[in-house]
Amino acid sequence: VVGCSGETSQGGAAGAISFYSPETPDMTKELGREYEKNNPGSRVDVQYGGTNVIVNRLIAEKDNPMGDLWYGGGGILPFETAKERAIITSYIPEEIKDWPVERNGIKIRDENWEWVGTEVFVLGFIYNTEKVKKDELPRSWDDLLDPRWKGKFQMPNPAASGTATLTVLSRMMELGEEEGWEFFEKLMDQANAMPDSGSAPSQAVAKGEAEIGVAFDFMAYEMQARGENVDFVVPEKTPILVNPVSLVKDGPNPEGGKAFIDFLLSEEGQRVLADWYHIPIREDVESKTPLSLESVMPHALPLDIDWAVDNYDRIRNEWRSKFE
Amino acid sequence: MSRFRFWRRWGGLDLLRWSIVLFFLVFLIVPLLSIFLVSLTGEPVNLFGSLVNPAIFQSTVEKLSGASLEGYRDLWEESRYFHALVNSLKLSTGVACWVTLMCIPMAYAFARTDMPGKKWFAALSTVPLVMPTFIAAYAFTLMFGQTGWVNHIWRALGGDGVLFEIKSMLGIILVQVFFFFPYALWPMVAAFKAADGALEEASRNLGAKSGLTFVMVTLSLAVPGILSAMLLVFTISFSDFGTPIIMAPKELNLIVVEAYREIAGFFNWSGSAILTVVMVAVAALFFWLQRWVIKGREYGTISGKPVVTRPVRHKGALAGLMIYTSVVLAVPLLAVGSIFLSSVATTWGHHALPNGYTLRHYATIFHSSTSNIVNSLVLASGALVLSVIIATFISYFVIRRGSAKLDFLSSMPLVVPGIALGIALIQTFNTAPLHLTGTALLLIIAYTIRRMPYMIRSTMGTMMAIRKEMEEASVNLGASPLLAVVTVVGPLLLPGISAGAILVFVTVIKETSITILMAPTSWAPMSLAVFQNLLRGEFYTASAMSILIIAIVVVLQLVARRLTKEQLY
Amino acid sequence: MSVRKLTKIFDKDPILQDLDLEVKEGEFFALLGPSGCGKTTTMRCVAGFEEPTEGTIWIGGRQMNGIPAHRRDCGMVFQSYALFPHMTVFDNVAYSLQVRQFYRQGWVRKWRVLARLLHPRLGNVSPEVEQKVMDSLALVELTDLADRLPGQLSGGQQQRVALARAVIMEPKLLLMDEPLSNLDKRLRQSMRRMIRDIQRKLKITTLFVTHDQEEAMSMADRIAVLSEGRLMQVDIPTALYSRPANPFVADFVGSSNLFPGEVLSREEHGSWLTLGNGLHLFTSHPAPGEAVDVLIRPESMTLLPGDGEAEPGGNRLKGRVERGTYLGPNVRYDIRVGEKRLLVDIPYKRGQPLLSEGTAVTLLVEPDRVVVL
Amino acid sequence: MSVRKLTKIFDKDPILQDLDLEVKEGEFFALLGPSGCGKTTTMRCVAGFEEPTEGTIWIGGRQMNGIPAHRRDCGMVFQSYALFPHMTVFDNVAYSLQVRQFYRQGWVRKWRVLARLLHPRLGNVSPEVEQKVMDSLALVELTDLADRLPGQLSGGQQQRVALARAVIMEPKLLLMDEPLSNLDKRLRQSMRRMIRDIQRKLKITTLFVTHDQEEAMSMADRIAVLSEGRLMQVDIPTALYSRPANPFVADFVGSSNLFPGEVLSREEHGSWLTLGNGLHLFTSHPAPGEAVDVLIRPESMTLLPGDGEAEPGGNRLKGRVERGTYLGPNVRYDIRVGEKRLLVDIPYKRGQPLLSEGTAVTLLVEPDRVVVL
Ligand SMILES: Nc1ncnc2c1ncn2[C@@H]1O[C@H](COP(=O)(O)OP(=O)(O)OP(=O)(O)O)[C@@H](O)[C@H]1O
Ligand SMILES: Nc1ncnc2c1ncn2[C@@H]1O[C@H](COP(=O)(O)OP(=O)(O)OP(=O)(O)O)[C@@H](O)[C@H]1O
Ligand SMILES: [Fe+3]
Ligand SMILES: [Mg+2]
Ligand SMILES: [Mg+2]
Repeated sequence: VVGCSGETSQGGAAGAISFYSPETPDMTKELGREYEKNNPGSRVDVQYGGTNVIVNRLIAEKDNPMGDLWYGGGGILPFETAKERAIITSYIPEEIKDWPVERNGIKIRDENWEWVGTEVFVLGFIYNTEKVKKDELPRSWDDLLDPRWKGKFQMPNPAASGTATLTVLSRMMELGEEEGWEFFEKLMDQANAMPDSGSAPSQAVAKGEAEIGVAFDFMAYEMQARGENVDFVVPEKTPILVNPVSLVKDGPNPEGGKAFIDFLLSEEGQRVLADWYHIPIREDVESKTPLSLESVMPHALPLDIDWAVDNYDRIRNEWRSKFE
Repeated sequence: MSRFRFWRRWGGLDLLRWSIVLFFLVFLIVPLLSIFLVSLTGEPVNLFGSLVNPAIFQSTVEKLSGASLEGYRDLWEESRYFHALVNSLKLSTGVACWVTLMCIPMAYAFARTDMPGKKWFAALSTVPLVMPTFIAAYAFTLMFGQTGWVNHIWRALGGDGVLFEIKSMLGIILVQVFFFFPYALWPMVAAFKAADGALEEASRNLGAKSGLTFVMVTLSLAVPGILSAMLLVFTISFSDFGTPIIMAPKELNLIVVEAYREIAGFFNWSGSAILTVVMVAVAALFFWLQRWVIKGREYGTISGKPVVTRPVRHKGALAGLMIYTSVVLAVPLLAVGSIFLSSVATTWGHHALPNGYTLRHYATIFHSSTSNIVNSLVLASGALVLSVIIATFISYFVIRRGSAKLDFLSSMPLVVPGIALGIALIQTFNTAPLHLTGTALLLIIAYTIRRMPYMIRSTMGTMMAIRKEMEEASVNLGASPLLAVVTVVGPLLLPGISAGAILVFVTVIKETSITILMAPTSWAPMSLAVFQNLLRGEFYTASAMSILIIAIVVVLQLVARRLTKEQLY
Repeated sequence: MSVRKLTKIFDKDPILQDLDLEVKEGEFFALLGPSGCGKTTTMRCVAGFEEPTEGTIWIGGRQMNGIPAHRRDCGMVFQSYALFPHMTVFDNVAYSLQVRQFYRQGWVRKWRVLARLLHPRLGNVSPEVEQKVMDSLALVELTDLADRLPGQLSGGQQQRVALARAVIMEPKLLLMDEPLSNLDKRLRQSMRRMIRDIQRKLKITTLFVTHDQEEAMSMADRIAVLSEGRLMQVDIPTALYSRPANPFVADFVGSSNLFPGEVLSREEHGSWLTLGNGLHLFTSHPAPGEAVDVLIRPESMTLLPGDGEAEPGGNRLKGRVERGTYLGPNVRYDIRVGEKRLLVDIPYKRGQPLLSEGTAVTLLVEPDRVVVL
Repeated sequence: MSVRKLTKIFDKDPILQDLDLEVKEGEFFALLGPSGCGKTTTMRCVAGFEEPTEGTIWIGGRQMNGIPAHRRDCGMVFQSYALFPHMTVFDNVAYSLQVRQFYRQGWVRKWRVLARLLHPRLGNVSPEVEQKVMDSLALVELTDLADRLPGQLSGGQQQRVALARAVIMEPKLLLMDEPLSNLDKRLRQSMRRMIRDIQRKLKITTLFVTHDQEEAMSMADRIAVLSEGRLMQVDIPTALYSRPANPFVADFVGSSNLFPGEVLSREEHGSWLTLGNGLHLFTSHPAPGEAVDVLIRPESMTLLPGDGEAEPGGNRLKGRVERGTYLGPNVRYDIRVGEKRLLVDIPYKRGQPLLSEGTAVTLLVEPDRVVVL
């Protein structure tokens, strides 16, 4: 083996853990530090990259995996793909072994524990508080078709962004395909751009390039915290799903990986997430976001994840052939 | 000539040639081959691994048995891909032509005049290179977006709406033109450097005014260099996805973006692999075209009867060139200005200027990323050294020994999307026998392979200008061809080399796509930090970071110029 | 064409100093001088490629300082031929005509010309131009290489292209910097004739640099001899050869025997000179002063075997053959006389062997062939 | 050094055809031939820069085909000097020595040498090298330009640098392609002497290309005359001049009067020839056939005023002066005799004016000076 950047191959919870995550690096690093504090001697090696990069990397390393665990991906869809690709494996954390698959309509873990949710994401609208008055705000997805938003709306391109695909799929489930497509035909006329990067619409809204855009709750609140004039609306019926963590198949240090998952679900772990405006999966942890599980649950749109997974590629292809 | 005699003939040089070929074989061809296989199997295959590890060999065989051409069939059925290809070609050709025309006067000014402030202009005109295309696009939004300050001014002046719609083909072209032009500028400067003053004198003596002389002699002689610069810009624009990802209007689709989406959105390796293969094919076509055009145009102008070429001092001309250069540079520099504003902005809403000012972002990066800076410099230098050596010899082999394959080989990375190359490298080197994934070495090699073409383009331009007698003389005086190249051709190549050096160094510093995939945490460079911030939409910090990078590069360049009185400009 | 007080200084060392040249309308004027004396520099100043550090340059009565090279209308043959490597021989020669066309034509045809200038396949030259070019290529005997690139030519061929390229434009002033240096004797002679004829026909004032003074002698109306950037002498060839102004010229123009001498006595028909240790010579020329330089051209002596009673009269110098070399039509002997070594040229007689080293001989010099400087 | 059946073909037209040359150890061998006849090409083949299309090349008894140029150890002076523009004169000349040092030295000093080769400031040369270089610069009279860049030199100076650079390495075989073409007579003579002395001292076999046959004659042991890639004649200078193998050589080596003639009658001491319309000549040489070429060297005739009763004997040709040109020591007259035009060289007599055009004269030719080919 030609010298690998100082990877001490001594395993276990107190060993070196390589931690893949697309979530905010500052947050993941903080998680790493917390873990190291709790497990003296351990070293958490945070590998950052966009969701796609991480997944692709996992695939590329399949023959000789380098990562131990993978946390986050803007929802569960990437993890579902990962299951097919056989790059993640099941692990049942002791603390939550009695979790059901679903909790009030939201799937919180994989049937056979290939992933478990760590927090809740809400898909909704980010808007520019200087340009949009409270009373104009859209209540539902349909309200987006209001002429008010013509040329002032942005959403990521489903062809590239998981966030956007989720939007599309959810509408399809809600309206059925024909109407669903009609809806998006119209919606596309409203949009003034459809960037590939998932965070671009939020950015555009903050800058005033657009007035309203599709985003996850925490993006909006993080920006707000940074002082941007943006806020977030939770539509009436909207996809709400968990952001999972899972163990990488045949990782170099499975024990460490498992230990870290446990930590993520532990109170300390959850608190870190909460401090970054995420909605923790554990009700007993207080979060900084104005939202909470109770407050968002009523908006939850029942998601048929299996249908989503099955039709993921098809819908997306249809999208591309329709809108490109 | 029989292999045996061939060997006797070229000795050490030949050894070198083969080792270079080997280098590309291992670090480029095999990875790309595996990509190609992926385009058939849709799954990663590890070729080297298969050689030593029976288990991997097994899985490889299984995957290959599942190979099929259906991906390619779909490709033909999908008219979308075809449109994408056409769009991309339009875009890149447009950009290439525009950039070339725009650069000719500047290149001449740098190469052949005493234009006042040359040094600074030169240093500044590398700035656009430093900005990751995402940032560049972002900067343009800050300027020309609906709420961009330019449009604020525009409306203030009584215009309505926007100067032009930035999320459009035009927008993309503009960004690419103004941020890619240095790629062409430096090789062209080198090309003009190589021209022989005596020829211009002859032309003027035969009655041609300076203008005509320029077109007839100076320009015509620079044609090979200019063409290869043009090709360079073409491929760069062809394979750039940073700009379109942010600026593409929803109806415009480009092949590189398609490829990116296949892999980013669908994890559809076969799809993106296929598109990559297509892109490489297209590039191959253009290379062939270029070689065909400049075939037999490799006239030596650096002759054995040297004549000193005096720089042009004509007042009017200088003034003109100076103004022109400033105007061209103004655009990217204003963009940098905007980035700077956003780097000191608390936030920047829809107003012309930020809502408030702060140094917080700089504090953040200095606190968090000092090590990244060091890493960047080390890595970049490593890649630089490697590039200089390899590029010099490659352009020698290509021009003198006419080994077109080496030319194409070394230039392929230009069109292989960074992410594809990165993945290919990871999957090839993540097991024995060559377990390099996650090492700085592989990172440097990757940088080299990906960025060296820039240097080769510019060294080849110069190489063509060197008369054969030069090295013949040296060989005749007892130097082996190898030594001849090192002691005679090398120094004469200097303009080309230093031109390329700037490109390589700067672009390595900003390189993202490879970095994201391959940089081990212990070696994370600046570009990675920038990208992380970008991806999380933390544009202010990203801006601060870019400004920092720009500053560093500019300073380094001035220093370098101080140290080596290099003759580039 | 004239040059007044021309001075040129390259990074501090003066290359040309107060050079004054008057070339008459239509004159064929040769610049002669040792390598590095400033011939090319002079030409470059005249052509407008070097700014004179001082002094003025006049062509056809107009002062030229500051006038750009392309408006001076003086064709130049560069010492380093400076052929355009990207143009065929034909296009190289056609260049000046094409350029002229370009400036004269209206826009439409302008572009045609330009296109052709850019690439032969993009257009073709007007018949008259073609005619002229082929003619002048014929003059330099290169008709069948018209389509070659300069890189594919031999040295001499390149030089001839440069020559054709310069003369075809029929300039007011023709500057030629060693235009024949790479040509063999026969070709050189026909080229000389050609240049001369063209020059006479068109009355082109011509400034001609050569390193070969036979060439200068045979072609030029007048010759200027330079040395280290200074003018030594300007005169017609015969005068230059037989009445050199100073030892340098004497020595430079043709090989010579040159010795310091002193005047012993003056008589009505001339004076007696001594070259030291018993070498006495009588000259029929007036001696300028007491200490003089004595010049005897090698061919102005006759070589007699032994002590040569055979022929009476003239100065007689006894000596021994040191070596004989063969110079085509002549034989050159180095003869040692006392400590002095004299060069003697005598016409080669067929079949007659060279005198062997050490042979005793007598040199016969007519008084009027003993030149005093 | 020898060349057997050398043939070189550039894109289909044969430049050299079945060329056979035998150069003896330590011999000074000159290549003579009109411009474009293949001299440079021959040299490039020998030096190893061109692959012969056919034929073999031998140096010091070893066959050289396929041996890389840098292992042939033959110094070459390029016709286009091929100086390294980025190195000073000094470094240009030092190059070969430095290279040798580089190969000889141990690793440590290797790098020192290499550094110096790359840039003067990066190191300095060993004293002995410095010494040698300065010496050979002195030989070519360039000592004080050692630190200049070639671009700052005059043509002749550049050429001398090229010369010094080639001879300093004291190669087994020295190839010189018109090494003196840009030098003035005096310099050329001293250079000739220098080359000759070095060559003699070191017994370097030398292949010398020149366009100036006087040069060839005075320097070479043997001379080969080429024409259009074919070998015309190889011989020692005098033989070449007085007994040329064919009209081409006769004409090329020295100017000549050459006419087709026929044998009228053969007598014991020679034979009568006619050049047509009443021009009869008696030659003392055996005539090879009926139709022959008749060669009369310009200097082998005497010019008599009027119908020249003054001197009896020899062949007499009556004619008129067409023009007289002045060639330093000699005067050359073009004399029209019937339709024929003859060149006549006669030694210049001081003070005696040129015969004016149209003067009637008689040419006197001894029978043994009428050469029959
Ligand atoms: N690269 C080439 N391609 C085609 N023809 C060539 C090439 N190089 C030389 N020739 C031709 O080969 C012939 C011989 O060239 P070479 O240089 O040997 O002549 P040369 O004897 O050296 O003449 P000169 O005395 O003028 O230098 C010339 O007619 C020239 O045009
Ligand atoms: N660019 C330059 N910088 C410095 N010195 C120069 C430059 N060009 C020429 N010289 C010097 O000026 C002097 C005259 O050069 P020039 O070329 O006029 O000589 P020349 O008479 O043409 O000699 P040749 O007959 O050898 O060509 C030479 O000593 C040369 O070294
Ligand atoms: Fe990139
Ligand atoms: Mg000169
Ligand atoms: Mg030659």
